[in-house]
Amino acid sequence: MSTLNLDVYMPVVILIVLALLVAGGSLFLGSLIRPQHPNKLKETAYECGEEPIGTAWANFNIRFYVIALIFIIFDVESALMFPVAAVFKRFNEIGLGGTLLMSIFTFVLILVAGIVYCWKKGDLDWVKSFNQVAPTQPSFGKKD
Amino acid sequence: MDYTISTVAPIVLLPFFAFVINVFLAKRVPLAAVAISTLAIFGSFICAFRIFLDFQNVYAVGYHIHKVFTWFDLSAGEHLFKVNMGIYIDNMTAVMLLMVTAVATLIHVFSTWYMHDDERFARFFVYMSLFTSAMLGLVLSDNLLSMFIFWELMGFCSYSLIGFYYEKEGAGNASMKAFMTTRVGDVFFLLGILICWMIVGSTTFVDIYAAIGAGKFAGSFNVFGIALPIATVAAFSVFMGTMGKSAQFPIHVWLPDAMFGPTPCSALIHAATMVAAGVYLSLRMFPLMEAGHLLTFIAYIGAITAFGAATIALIQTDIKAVLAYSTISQLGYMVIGIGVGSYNASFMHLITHAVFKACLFLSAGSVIHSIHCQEMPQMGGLRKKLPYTFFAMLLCCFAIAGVPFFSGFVSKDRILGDALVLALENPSYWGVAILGFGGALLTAFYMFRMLFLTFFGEPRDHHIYDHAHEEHIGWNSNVPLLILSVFTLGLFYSGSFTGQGEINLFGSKNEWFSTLIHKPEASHLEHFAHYEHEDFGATDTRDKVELPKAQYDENHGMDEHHAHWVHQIHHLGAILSILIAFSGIFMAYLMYIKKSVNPGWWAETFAGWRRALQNKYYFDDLYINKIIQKGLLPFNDMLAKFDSQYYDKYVVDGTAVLNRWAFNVARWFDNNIIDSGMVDGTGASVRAVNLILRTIQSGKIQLYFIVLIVVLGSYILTLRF
Amino acid sequence: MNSTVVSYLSQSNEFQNIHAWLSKALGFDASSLMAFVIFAIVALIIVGVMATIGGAGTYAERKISADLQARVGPNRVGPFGLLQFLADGVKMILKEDIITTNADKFVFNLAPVMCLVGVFATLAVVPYSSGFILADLNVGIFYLVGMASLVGVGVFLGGYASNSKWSLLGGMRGASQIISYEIPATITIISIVLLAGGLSMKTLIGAQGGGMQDWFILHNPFAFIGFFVYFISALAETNRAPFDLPEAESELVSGYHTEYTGMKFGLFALAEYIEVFVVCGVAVALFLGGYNVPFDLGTGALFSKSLGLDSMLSQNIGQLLQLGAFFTKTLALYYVVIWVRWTLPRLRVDQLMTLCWKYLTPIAIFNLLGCAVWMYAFDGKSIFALIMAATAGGGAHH
Amino acid sequence: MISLGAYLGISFILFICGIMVMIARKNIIAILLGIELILNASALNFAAYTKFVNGNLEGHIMALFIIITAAAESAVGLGIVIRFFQLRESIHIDDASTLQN
Amino acid sequence: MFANTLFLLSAVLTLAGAVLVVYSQNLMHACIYLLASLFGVAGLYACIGADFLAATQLVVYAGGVIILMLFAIMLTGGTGNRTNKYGLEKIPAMGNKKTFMIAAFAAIVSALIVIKVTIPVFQNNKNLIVAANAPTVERIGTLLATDHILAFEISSVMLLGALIGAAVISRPRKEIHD
Repeated sequence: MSTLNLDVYMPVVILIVLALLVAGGSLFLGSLIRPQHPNKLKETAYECGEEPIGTAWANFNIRFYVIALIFIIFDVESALMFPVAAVFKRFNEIGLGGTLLMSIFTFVLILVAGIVYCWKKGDLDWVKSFNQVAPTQPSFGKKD
Repeated sequence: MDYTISTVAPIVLLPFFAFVINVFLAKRVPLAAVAISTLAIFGSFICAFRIFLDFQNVYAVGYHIHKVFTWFDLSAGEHLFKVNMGIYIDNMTAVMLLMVTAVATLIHVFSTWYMHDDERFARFFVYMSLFTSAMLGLVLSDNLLSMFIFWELMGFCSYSLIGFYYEKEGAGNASMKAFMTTRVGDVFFLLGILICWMIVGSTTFVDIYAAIGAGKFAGSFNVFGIALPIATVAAFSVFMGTMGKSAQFPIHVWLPDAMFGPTPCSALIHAATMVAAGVYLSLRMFPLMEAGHLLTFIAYIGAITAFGAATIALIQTDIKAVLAYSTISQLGYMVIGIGVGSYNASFMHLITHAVFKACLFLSAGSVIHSIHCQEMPQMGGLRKKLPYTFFAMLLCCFAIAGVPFFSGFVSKDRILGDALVLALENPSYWGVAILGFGGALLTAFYMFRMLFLTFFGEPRDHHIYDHAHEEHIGWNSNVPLLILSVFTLGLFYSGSFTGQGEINLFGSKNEWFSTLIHKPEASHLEHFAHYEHEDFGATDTRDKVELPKAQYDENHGMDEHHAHWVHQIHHLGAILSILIAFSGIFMAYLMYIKKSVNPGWWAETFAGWRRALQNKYYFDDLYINKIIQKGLLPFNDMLAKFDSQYYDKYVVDGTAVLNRWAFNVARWFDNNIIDSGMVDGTGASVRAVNLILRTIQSGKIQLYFIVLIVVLGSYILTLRF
Repeated sequence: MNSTVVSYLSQSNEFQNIHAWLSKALGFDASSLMAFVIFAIVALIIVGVMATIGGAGTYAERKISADLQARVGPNRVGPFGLLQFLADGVKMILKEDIITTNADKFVFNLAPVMCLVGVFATLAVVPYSSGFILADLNVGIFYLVGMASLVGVGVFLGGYASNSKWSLLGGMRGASQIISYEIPATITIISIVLLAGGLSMKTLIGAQGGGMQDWFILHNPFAFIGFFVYFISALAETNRAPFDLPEAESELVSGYHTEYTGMKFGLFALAEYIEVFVVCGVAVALFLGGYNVPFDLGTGALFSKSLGLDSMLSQNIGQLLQLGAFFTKTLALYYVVIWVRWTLPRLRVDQLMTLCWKYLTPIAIFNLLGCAVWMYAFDGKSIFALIMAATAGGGAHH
Repeated sequence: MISLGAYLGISFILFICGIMVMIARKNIIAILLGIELILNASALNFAAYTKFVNGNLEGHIMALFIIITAAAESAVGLGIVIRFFQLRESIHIDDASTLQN
Repeated sequence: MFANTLFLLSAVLTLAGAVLVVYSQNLMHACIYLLASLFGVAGLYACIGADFLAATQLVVYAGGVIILMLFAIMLTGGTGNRTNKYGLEKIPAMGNKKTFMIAAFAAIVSALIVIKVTIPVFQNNKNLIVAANAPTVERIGTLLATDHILAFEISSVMLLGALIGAAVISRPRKEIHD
């Protein structure tokens, strides 16, 4: 088994530092030469030329969360799938491909069941959920 | 003969699986359910027949198969608390298995004809399968506990089948009555099991035998200063189970009412198998009965039942009621057999009775099915319409009446002969012998009364007669009856016609019944301690050749002189029973064919007796009107009266007066001390404690978490490692 | 195992000499130091090139769009307007930096930097050639996926920090779009990993060949579909048209960078253009044979053998050929990206999600399973090898 | 070479920080942040022991599953938080002190 | 040499992130600091040769969990301190002096627990064999496909449960416009 020299991570660190340097450097450079005349109107958030009403940090549609939720599940799934996929070729060469194929199928199909469920329930529909009105949910929320 | 779980288990499991499958199938595909049930029981029959053949080949008394597995084991050191489940097959079990599966198969086949018009055709088979499997499980059980489980399962099936026509008025009550009445016996039976368990530490028959042999039952319970011998208490408790299940006096009242069920179920459950299971239990526990000195009691119970039921049967007009009382009466004979120590004969009577009584019930079912009526006065002359049924019933009546060459004669005569022997030795048994012979006379009379009323003479109700279906031979209508009726011949059970080895047709080899079924006698119970048992799945490795072949013993283990005397007495008894049987038949002939003796005269002369008989000796009246209504309800009323008049008047009102006085004292106390001091103080303290508790139980997760950390910390930080 | 640009250069004698000299002069093993220096230099080169490509990307975009729309495009600064992007860059730096009063200043400053860090970190594993790769990590492609997801965080934070309604909407949309399209892309990558049998870039590319028949895109039908799934997902992940909803001018003004001015906006733009290059490079590496040059010219063995050149020199020539192959393919894809942008109309947000979750993800999962079955059924042979075996009775072409 | 103690020390501090966050914060999401810290500390411990004690990769597998579980946990946990917020318009942990809504 | 540098950088990032998570009074900032801390942990994984774990940490945490948390923060109303119509504190404070004192107490107790438990284990493992750094992807893949196949499959069931459970819990039930 070959050993792993940690030096391979060096470019990663260098590049991250470089990114910080580029960003910081350009901003610093800019701050030396660019004009600096702030006024109140300039520092107001753009809202089609009107005075901004309230703050933008308001509640958001929950569909974003459901999407993120499905995403994280599949993200984790891919984290598990990567090493197994990486060894699939080798397993196939020594004749164990069938069993691994079965386990990959099981694994993926179970997750497909999840996405099928979400599909059926309309979690993947962006528009449809606008029109979904809860039947009788006790709501403490605003009646917007 | 390598018996493993796979050769034995199907006997029980086939009907059980049929039950499980049919539960789901019954509603949707009834015919498939029926077929599955019938095929399953036939499969059991094949297995049982194989076992029977094996035992016949080995032909040794001591041959047995005993396989166990540990169900649960809670033993602690010396104190045994272990329950083994297992199967125990000896010659008796093998015969019993064969009888049960054969009769059940034929009855299943018959039911496919008898019940096929019924709307709950398939459900009937569901119950029948469950029942058969329970009965077979009971027969195979090697211990009292699993026997009890199957026993109760059968009780449930009996309950369901008696109430099968629940639309019919009385069926529900009858099923309830059967269930509740047998419960009386079952409670005692469970008590007996517990006593055995307590004494022996196991409920296996073999262990109990060995324990009896070793004298473990010799002690006595001390209840309120009265010393009760353990063996007697245990034996009585177990025998109460028999009394309940086998409908012995005085808790026989459920069996006649059980005739509300369909006739095939009466044939299987209430004639051939379940009621016989009670006797089977007593036979299994015979050493315990003997050790408990309970045999005389048992014999008298049996004699009273045999005679009393026979007398009631005399005047019944319902064909199934006659058969029901005759069943009770015959069960009484078996119990007499146990009581007089005639183990072998009693068991033989169990088997022969199962066969001919099943046949009788099926014949009665055939009659009922063809004329849709159960009342004998409306029948008559059916001989021409139902020739095959008539033939079967005739043979069975010969058998039950004790006509020579028929099985009933062989078995009943041996019981009565032994009773006579015992009576001559011990005068206290005279009552048993007389009642037994008297019952035999009555049996012959009422059976032929039934036969004559049904099949002979002129049709008394032409409407019914004309509408009766002509009988044709059919594989599921009357072939089962004919098969069963063939086996009412005595030579299948005994090589001789008399059962005494007298007219020996086929050599002593054919006395297999009395040769193989051996009484577990008190004198050599110790050898049961050496009965080895095996785990399930282990194959039988014992060398069969080494077992000595059983030989027919002319003297039955007695010395020559005594045996000779006994034989003499038996001959006397045999002649006496032949005479009695024929005189009974002749009386019936005179009354109902020749009509030279008018039954009406008898009825008028003995009007009081007749009324008593019609009311079944007022047993139902006694139980319901006297014990429950006069005893329990008045007691109830008395309590109520006491409560309302005396208790209320003096105790309650008196207390009120006292209270009123005390109240004044208390008020002062209350106002001054309790309220201001303690109540407010309590409130304050509760508020204080509340503060603590509220803080703890606040629903605030972080607080819980802190408490968790602190507790965990104080635990771990005090540990040393 | 892990080949880096350092391990490539260490084959040369000069490197060994310098190493020996330095170690002697400094008194300790200087390999780490040298590695650091080389890495730093190479990283600087790459960043420079990337910045140039990013800048040139804006120029190319304008020129190509003008071409497509029958306009002239930038033509004032320099010949054919070639220096336009430099002018833009200078303008960015010179613009006033405005932070709105209600903004979350810390996050506002952090967001573009995070985007830039995420994109720059991915450059470490982009395989320009077999030697000229910064670090061939064992988990190469997986690392790339992880680092690229930082961009999503940056976009979201940028939208959030501005405290402007347009920004926030754009940020939310952008983040959810990026994460959504990461799923089909990742699953397609897994199916290619399945074919190649490893996660490192060298394994992935080494399993392919120079000729088109050895590329994974033509390995089997599933991989062929997979390429398009990956490419569409990559477009959406980089917020390129037709998936540029987060910055949809007509409805969201300018999306998550509405409130950004000057160089911070420039950083966002730079990150975006570099990311486009990176995903094109990944697409090339995964599907189009990567840096492989036909007829094994990339190893340089042919030059040293037939022309009798010095081995290092011939290897260098091979590397140059490989670089050429890689950049040609990548820039061709880059062109396609720009072409698509100016050809297709923008999708609606519900169409975007429908495309991702109802078409691409199921297809990607199907492709994954299909690739697995293909691997199992045909022992990993490509469709071309199978045809060759069937027709000529010969073995695989590898 | 960095010793095992260094990694254990880092994971210890991570763990303590997680505990601090879990108890000091009154915002449910912030508490979830603390939980993530604690889970990371444990996963780091597993990985460190793999490196320094036995070298087989059981610890890595364990850490992998910890990461997976953490992801699933935060998905469900945040879902509950959002639902709670819809009902109560609050994500104060002390408002979540009753079993019924 | 570089290993130590990497370790130091990662450790500083991790610890600084963690400490800032504790002291930040802004939830969004705390979340970003957590991201930094998780990045540092990824670096630590890289230091111990767990390259796959490091990448997983990046993919799952940086790409997944943090995004999810940011979304959840946005969905629960950003970071402003306001009260809703019931007078409840809508977005609660990030704790105050009192809670931090309690937290410090709890932290000290739990620190004692950890030290008490860890020290014997640590001392019993003094002579440690340090495994060489080696690529782990293939070995982890092999382990997942052989020894831990059940855990691998069951984790998919767990993920399915989490997906369905969370989707059911957080499904929109009233009309919301964005």
